[in-house]
Amino acid sequence: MVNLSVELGDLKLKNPVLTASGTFGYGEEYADFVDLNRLGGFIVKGTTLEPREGNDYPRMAETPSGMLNAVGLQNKGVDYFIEHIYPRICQYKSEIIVNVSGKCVEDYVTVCEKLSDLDRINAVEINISCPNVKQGGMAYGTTCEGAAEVASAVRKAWGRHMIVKLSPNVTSIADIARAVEDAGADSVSLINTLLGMAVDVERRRPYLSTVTGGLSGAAVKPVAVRMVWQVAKAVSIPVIGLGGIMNGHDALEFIMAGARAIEVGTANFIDPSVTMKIIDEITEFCERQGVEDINELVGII
Amino acid sequence: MVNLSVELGDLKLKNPVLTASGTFGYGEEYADFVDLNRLGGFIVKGTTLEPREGNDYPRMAETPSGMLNAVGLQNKGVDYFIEHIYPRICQYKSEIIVNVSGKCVEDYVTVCEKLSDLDRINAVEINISCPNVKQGGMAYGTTCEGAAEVASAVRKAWGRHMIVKLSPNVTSIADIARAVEDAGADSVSLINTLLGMAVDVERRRPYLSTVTGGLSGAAVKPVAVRMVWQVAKAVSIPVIGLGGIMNGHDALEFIMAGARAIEVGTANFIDPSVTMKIIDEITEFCERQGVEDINELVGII
Amino acid sequence: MANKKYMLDMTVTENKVLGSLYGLLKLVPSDGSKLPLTRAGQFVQVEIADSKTTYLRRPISVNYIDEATNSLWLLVRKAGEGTRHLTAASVGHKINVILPLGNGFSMDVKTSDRLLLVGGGVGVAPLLYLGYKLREAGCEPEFLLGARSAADLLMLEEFEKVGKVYCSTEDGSAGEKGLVTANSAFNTRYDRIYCCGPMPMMKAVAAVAKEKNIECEVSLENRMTCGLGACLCCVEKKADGHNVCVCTEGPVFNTKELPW
Amino acid sequence: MANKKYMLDMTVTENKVLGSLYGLLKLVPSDGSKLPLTRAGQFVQVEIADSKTTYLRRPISVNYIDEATNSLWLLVRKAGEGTRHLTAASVGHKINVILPLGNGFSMDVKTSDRLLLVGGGVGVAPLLYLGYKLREAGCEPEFLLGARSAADLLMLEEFEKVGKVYCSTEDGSAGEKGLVTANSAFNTRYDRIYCCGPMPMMKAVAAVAKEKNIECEVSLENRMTCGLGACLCCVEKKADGHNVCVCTEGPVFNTKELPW
Repeated sequence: MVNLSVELGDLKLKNPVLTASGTFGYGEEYADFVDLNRLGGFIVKGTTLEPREGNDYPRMAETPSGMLNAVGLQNKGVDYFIEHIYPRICQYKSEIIVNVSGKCVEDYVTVCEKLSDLDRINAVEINISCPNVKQGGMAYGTTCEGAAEVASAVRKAWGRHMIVKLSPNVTSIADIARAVEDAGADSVSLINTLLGMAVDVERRRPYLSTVTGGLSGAAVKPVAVRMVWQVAKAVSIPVIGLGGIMNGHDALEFIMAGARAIEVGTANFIDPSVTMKIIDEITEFCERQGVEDINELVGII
Repeated sequence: MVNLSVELGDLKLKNPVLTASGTFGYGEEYADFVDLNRLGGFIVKGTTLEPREGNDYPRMAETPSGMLNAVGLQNKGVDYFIEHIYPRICQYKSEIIVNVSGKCVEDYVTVCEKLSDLDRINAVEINISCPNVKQGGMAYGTTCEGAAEVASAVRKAWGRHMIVKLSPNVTSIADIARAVEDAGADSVSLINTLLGMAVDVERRRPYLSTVTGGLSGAAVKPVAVRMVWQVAKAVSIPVIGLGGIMNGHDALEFIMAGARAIEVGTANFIDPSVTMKIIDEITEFCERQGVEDINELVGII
Repeated sequence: MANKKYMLDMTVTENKVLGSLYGLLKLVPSDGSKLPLTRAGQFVQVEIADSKTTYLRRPISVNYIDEATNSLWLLVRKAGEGTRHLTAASVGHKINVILPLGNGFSMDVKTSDRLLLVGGGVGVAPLLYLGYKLREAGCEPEFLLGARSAADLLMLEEFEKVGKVYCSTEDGSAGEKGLVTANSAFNTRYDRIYCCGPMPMMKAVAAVAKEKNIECEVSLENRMTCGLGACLCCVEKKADGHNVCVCTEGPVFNTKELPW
Repeated sequence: MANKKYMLDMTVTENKVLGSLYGLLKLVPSDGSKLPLTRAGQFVQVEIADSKTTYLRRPISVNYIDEATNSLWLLVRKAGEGTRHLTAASVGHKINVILPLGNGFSMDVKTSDRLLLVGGGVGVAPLLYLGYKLREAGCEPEFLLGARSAADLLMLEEFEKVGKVYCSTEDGSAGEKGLVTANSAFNTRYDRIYCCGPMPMMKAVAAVAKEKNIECEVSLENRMTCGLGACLCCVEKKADGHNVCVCTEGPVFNTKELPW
């Protein structure tokens, strides 16, 4: 019997498999394909203080082994989440983590203060890396100062586990990671999407209404694994790895590179049951290689 | 009859299709598959002052729609190029561009001074973005100061066309581009490879002897197109686009995003005749859409 | 309330080529399980395996469900690499399908209602199954099918089995010459119009319906990713200014809900 | 001097399954053109179309060229997704192939030379064509084939058509029990050894050859990209400390050139 449970500091997960924000809705959308109680946890859609309509259509373009999105944090706002969504999903026995976004530092703080009333929310993922919004988002995530500013402000307002989600669109992601660690982050998750673009050559215009968007999917995996490896060597807090994980083998790449937990994102769009398969494949690998505890493999490289 | 000829400042190309350094050897390797005289030009392997053995094997790993390489600028040095290779290839009627690398600024300068004696070499591509060497390489390409230092030093020693090849592993490639423009670059080419990593899960070790390597191939195209679009808007010198171009359609994405010329790289490994097809496909597209001059499409977005 | 969704491996039992642009695939669940209850107007998400250039699933509307043979019919237009791959599937080939998805056309009809089902190009696909369902409900649906020319009028004989068929072709090579909105069918007074086809056609039909104050439902198509309402990529702006997912709130909308 | 290289679409005329791990593909140029002159020990680069997870070509050594049928034989081991895809190719399927690549085994032999061709696992592949070529040159090549067990001894009957065959299996299920280097074949004095197989086996054979001062050529395999000497990925360090491309300077090396 392999032990898959991991600890992100004070946050205990029954297994290292989480779902990435914005790719798994609020969990319910996948209930027909996934046993939500089997997940290590699921990270719900990016939540903001006010409701957001997001960007105009078109918001998606398929690319080689990947996709671009420009959703732009469409959501009904934190109050709606608290009143209407949380009551429905708090039944699930997996960790429910809320991804928090804001256009200014105060927004992040206020959203987290409101979430403090929800006893099933043991962790927030602070998104300072969304490439698809004009204000806030990636602007904070691309400088050590900006990242630290958000992290330390939230730290004062939020007593439970704080994950900070990092942008890969930087020269040194290790520096940003150190900055948020110093600012009080309990863990970091990476990578958010790479800023990309695709052109509809026949119509001579970009595929996305926003011209550029966030690249995700298998295509970005090598960049993500590299950054996880760099960050895991740079900080002492736990690292959550994501970026193009399609199967258990991919998940193990991140774990061996230094990730204590992983998030499955775009793969959910192609196989809505993929998270269950990934848990099974990680287990099989450990059994085959005689690994009794998944933690033995974390950062083995 | 469509006009495909383009001008990179003083450098005239019969068509916008170049081959990327390190993917096309010295041209000869492809002579059985390509009419080298039909190319806009070919950019020969990264050349350094001293011979270099490059990195240890393994140097390559396949990734989703891409590959990682860690060749590390293996080459016989500029003197060998001048004495043994140049005399063989100077017969070709396409522009021959030498990609120049160095571990210090003086190296770049000396190599360019030596190349000045070769009358068929109308341009050099200054590589400040190789991710696979310890000294120099990407170190220069990730700061405006480093990039400008190399560019201005070479500018003094090299009177002909100077292309500076930019690294995508930065927060703002537009800033780097402006810096090298101010330092006297005649054009910029981008993107070099994204720093990536792949793990051999069964053996619990990285696939590459250097752990990390350069990601290229179709997977990186969306990032490359985005950066070309950003840089073309930021500088007034011509932009040469590359990164995952597999066919004429891909080439046109870069051209419409702002590239005056393009480089074909990894695709040469999969279809050694791909450059000829790309020239044909660009021509067909222009004919079909009634474009008389390819320059009409440059930066149309 | 959305019905339960399934992910099934399905086996190709027939692949009929329709002209150079279209293919009709018939699929049965590989494990022999019965196809889930599916409403007319719902769609499926098809995995495109073994295609270097296709990463995501492709949404295809349900053309027909043959309960006798427990088979799903998909009318596919070769729009790109993914759909080209799909139409090339040989008999016996397995394809992974997620179904049923979306809301479907509303069936709150009276047997006395006169119903016109207007389709253009590959947009005729969902109207076949809808026609059968409306007959089951005791109605006598009529079809108005539009296309560039006779060659693009798809599955005509199948529609004629279900009800009266009017045709319009732009070149006049079949039925009346011109756009569907100019077809004499519109001289009749209908109680409801169901429409699926190119956006300009649907908007034109919606305009006619609005002017004549006829209930009109359209089935929208756009660039989808998950098909489950999770990714929020396939949004359409409704009349109230809010973005909704075509994959879950649609693909069928009453044109009153849309800012048309 | 390297011979001219071609990129050809080739049609699968036969695909024989050899156990669970291997496949034997026979291919002919789709346009009917004659196969280019190919030396024993050369290899080809095969494109893997329609595989989501395979991006690059796969290098496969020439197993045999049947001039009578103008067909190329490839013995393929299912090492990963790419080769698995290749071995699944059905008859009539088209595959794009670049050939001939690499240097090949040296043929400067005297008819009186005693030659031992040592192969292990899928490494036996190039030795079949080599055996035929050596017979053409008037020699009587002998084979020493090694494998884990009898089931992994590939194409035995084909080798027996060409010359005497010694076998070694680790479990003793065929031929002599143990490694090839322990085979009684080595009691004979050979003038040259040609070897292809797993690295440990080739190094062991090279050691034996060195000790007995026998000329020894090995065919190396490593991770290749272009196969043309352009990418410099597939390097091997030679005795002189310099990195050379296995795809152009090799795949065949005289063990004297290697730091073994």
